[in-house]
Amino acid sequence: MLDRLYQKVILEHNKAPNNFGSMADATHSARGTDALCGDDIQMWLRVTERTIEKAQFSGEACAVTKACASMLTEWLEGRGVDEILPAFEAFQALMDDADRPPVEALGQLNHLRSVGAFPARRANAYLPWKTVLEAMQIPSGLT
Amino acid sequence: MLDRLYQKVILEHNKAPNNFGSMADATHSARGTDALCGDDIQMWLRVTERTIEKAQFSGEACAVTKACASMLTEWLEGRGVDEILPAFEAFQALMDDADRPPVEALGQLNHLRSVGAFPARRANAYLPWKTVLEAMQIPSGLT
Amino acid sequence: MTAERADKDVRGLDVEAIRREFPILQRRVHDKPLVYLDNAATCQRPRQVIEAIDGYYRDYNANVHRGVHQLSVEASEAFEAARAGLARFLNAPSDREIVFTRGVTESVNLVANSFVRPTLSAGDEILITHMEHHANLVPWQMLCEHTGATLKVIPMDGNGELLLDQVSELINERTKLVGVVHVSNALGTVNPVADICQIAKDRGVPVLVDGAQATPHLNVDVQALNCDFYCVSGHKMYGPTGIGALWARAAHLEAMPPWQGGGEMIEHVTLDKTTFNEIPHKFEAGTPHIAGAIGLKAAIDFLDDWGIEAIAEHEQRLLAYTTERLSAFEGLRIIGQARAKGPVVSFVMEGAHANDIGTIVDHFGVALRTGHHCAMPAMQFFDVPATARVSFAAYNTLEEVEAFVAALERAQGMLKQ
Amino acid sequence: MTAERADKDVRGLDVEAIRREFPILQRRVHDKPLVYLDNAATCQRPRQVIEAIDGYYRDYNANVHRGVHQLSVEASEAFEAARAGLARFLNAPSDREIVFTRGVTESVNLVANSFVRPTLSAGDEILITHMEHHANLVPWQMLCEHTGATLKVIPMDGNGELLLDQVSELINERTKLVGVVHVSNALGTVNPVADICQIAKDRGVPVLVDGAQATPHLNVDVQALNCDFYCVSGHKMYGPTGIGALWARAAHLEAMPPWQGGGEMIEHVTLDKTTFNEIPHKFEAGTPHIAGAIGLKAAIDFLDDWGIEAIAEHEQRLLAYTTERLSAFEGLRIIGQARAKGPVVSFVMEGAHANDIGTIVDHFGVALRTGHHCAMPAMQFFDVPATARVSFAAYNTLEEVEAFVAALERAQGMLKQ
Ligand SMILES: Cc1ncc(COP(=O)(O)O)c(C=O)c1O
Ligand SMILES: Cc1ncc(COP(=O)(O)O)c(C=O)c1O
Repeated sequence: MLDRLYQKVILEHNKAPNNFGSMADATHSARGTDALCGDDIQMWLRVTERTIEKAQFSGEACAVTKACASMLTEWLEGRGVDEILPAFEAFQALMDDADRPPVEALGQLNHLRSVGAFPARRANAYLPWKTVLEAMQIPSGLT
Repeated sequence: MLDRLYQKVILEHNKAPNNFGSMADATHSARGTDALCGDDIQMWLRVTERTIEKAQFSGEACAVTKACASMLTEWLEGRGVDEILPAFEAFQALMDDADRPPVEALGQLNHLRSVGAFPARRANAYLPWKTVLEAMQIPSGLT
Repeated sequence: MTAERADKDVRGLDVEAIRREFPILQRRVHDKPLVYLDNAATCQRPRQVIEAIDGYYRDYNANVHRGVHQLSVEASEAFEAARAGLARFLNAPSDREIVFTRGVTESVNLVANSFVRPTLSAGDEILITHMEHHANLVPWQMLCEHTGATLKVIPMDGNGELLLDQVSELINERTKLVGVVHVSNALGTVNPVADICQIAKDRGVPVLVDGAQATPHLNVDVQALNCDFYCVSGHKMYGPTGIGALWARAAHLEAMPPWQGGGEMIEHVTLDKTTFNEIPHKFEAGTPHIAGAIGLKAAIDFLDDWGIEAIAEHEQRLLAYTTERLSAFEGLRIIGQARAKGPVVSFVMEGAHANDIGTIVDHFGVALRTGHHCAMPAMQFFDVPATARVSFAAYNTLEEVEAFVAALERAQGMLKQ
Repeated sequence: MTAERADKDVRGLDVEAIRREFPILQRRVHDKPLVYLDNAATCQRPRQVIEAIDGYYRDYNANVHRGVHQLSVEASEAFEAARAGLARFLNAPSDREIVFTRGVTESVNLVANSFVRPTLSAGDEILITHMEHHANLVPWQMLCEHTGATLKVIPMDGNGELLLDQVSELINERTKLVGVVHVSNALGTVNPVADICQIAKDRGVPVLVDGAQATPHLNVDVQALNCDFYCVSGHKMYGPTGIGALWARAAHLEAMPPWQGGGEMIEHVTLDKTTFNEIPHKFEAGTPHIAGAIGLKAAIDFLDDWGIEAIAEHEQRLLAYTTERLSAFEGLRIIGQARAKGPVVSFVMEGAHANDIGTIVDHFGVALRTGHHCAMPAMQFFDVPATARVSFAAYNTLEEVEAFVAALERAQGMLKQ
């Protein structure tokens, strides 16, 4: 179980995250913190006509958050703004049910489903998502 | 045990207390209440040159309080004001130690020692004393 | 669930089976079997509550909400499951609307300090009833004293029923809150809370309900009542001491500033500025009474297992029987004769002070309560210094009522001597 | 007491015997023996505490202070005996100076609202330290925000020691209270509380001490410290959840208005006017956490039985050994290196977030805490987002430290991959 959480792909995203660094020409940005565990990230988006051209993140966080932010920024590029919330909902459903088959549309974010077995860590996997939704001012209904 | 608490002499004082009623020419008076159990008495004293000429009580109270007030008012008559606190201390000591021999000076108040075995009722036996001390403005150190 | 229990609806409550769940009922007092009729003060705890507390301490004791380790995860889940259980029990729309407190007293103080106080000014009014427990009276008095607001009171009649027709006159544009006890601990009266809420809500006035004596005996549905705040004490409903809750509408909780400050209730703290956590955590400063919440959940399960309607039916039978038996006593007066009553009988007896009654029946094993029951204004209304009170729970029996009546006869005889 | 225990002073603490007193230590986590190193968050409970709670519920459960019946008398006596036990444990001059609360958080809020708030004006100052737990920070922030008073801070150095020489400058005629944590839960620092009290008392300023992490590890003597308020949490000192206390000088308690209103804290109530009970009851509104107080008394007995000095000596050995073992880790930095420390080691490790460390070692059975430990300003001072923290109790062993070190090596290896 532990090996699935700290599997190679997640650890690699943690050590060498993609799209890491702040973005000078972002159109949207938000800060996401999880004071409890010390995560403090900023998600950066450049959006043109409701399409995400580029996504980045910066800040400090644990492996789960960093891996998720790294994968999510990759996933976001080229997506429509309206795809985010449904994808997040599918992502949450994955966490809640270990038996659910991978969701193709989520791509490599499927790797993070192993977080579902670690209730204390789910908030980490959700933080990049929630921060993006906040940057785009999309109400997530998640508390 | 119960029979000793509700012994004849106590029940008689309860039913037909001595010195019952308010006193028009009292020099000292105080109200004593025990809100918890509903006792609400007034102790009345007529004092001349630090001698208690007459003591009375009025109000509503349980058998223990009434019997004590009745006996205490009898005891007080003719006593010096300075005798009250030492007598009360002897009375308390009686309550704390069932094996202690009766204290002659307390007279019939010795009957009340059986209250000592009923921790929830001690406050009743102390109330008339405390009220007299308050009427005389003698600090009792008892809370 | 055993077959015995499953058919409880057909043949009523299996009281003997319930009694076996309460270890304390084996106890003897002054060499007599314990007859515990002081349930309105605090009731006894069934095995499953005691074992839930025990189980937490033996198996997964840890602090909640802040840990990644296994024990902490288990403790947090159990703690939040307790919140969810209580929400469901009260039919609250959301778990987020349950704030854990020490009991009704703290719940009322929380509402007084956090909801009412910030907007209360001199001349404003708080409306309560003449039969409130001090818990739903003193906090308002203190607040009124502090702000110059006025405490007004819904009167009652000689049976201990509220004069409902006066409520709408008593509410005006200065009324900031109506506070009402659901079931009076001193008189037994079950108040028409839904009606009062309707009147108040028509005028836009929020209503707080003191549910201390309701949750063990009634099916409480905060949405059906349409109140704004509902206060609960665990120890009155078979749960542990030191735990209770406030249910409040989420919109109120969100608008309310926090009351106590500390860990858990914050989101982010610097020396200069602090942001607060989401509801309900914003109101739960410090380490909560984790074992208490878990025990309370077990108490709710107990009530659900046996069925609160079946319990209430049984208790009403005890109430009716006791009322009838007491009416045979010379000089005995029942204080509180409302048509709808919880299983509480308060009484006074000529020539026998409540305190003496209490002491004497105790020596026959009967535990009842004497005094003002923390409802002194109600005592003043009935012009009695104190009453003796018997109050019932699921495990009481008609035989116990008989034992009490016999002991009371002895008390009367003894004091008459 | 067995012979084994009697000679504890000669040959140190019999840790194996202590371990047998803690049922939870039999537990396995992720198929490994539980290594519980999260004691600063909440420690485990010995059998005698669990049984004291159990015993109350099984044998003499009743409400306190208001009953004449036997159970109520027994419960009241046990409850008041707990108060007396705690008074003695803290060397308080009088039982009347012990107010039961839910824990340190509520104790501080009580002092903030009842002692400080009534006299606090804009421009006044409260002085705390940079290493306070949120419990002794947020209530003062809220109060300052409300009144326009200013919160000032005693700074610390890079080891986590207070700059004592700055204290007298920081105190002035506007300082209304000094608040200081006795032992820091985040850094381990044992603060020179007696010295701070001396400086403050010379200037006539009262001092509140947060004793959450002190009572399980130090012999606390409030008279020797010469403080004004001392705050305690039961669950940090082997006691139950939901119970704690405030010790305060009687003169302060007498001068303070009540904070929460309700039953128990009143003497006489009418609809127009209420008079309050004596101390400490004036501050204990509502039904208290009776089982909690009784359990806390058992925890004090536990500490007395084994001897707090012997326990502390053992814990200091664990602290020294852990500090040494951790110094061998590459990229590991211990946060908080004061000369006098409680048994707490906070650390960060390069390339390994505290949260990930926590999750990984948990899978080897090791429970430690990660995060800000409710001391965010201290985290900000050391410029770390979070730390991992191990903290010890009487039942921990050197073998457990080894198990933790081995698990930490695995975590470091895993995250480095
Ligand atoms: C130093 C310190 N102060 C205060 C507290 C708060 O204690 P409680 O949560 O029991 O109120 C804690 C524990 O969390 C602590 O470690
Ligand atoms: C009607 C009513 N309200 C409030 C309370 C206070 O509850 P607690 O003491 O649990 O805070 C009680 C019990 O004493 C009660 O019976």
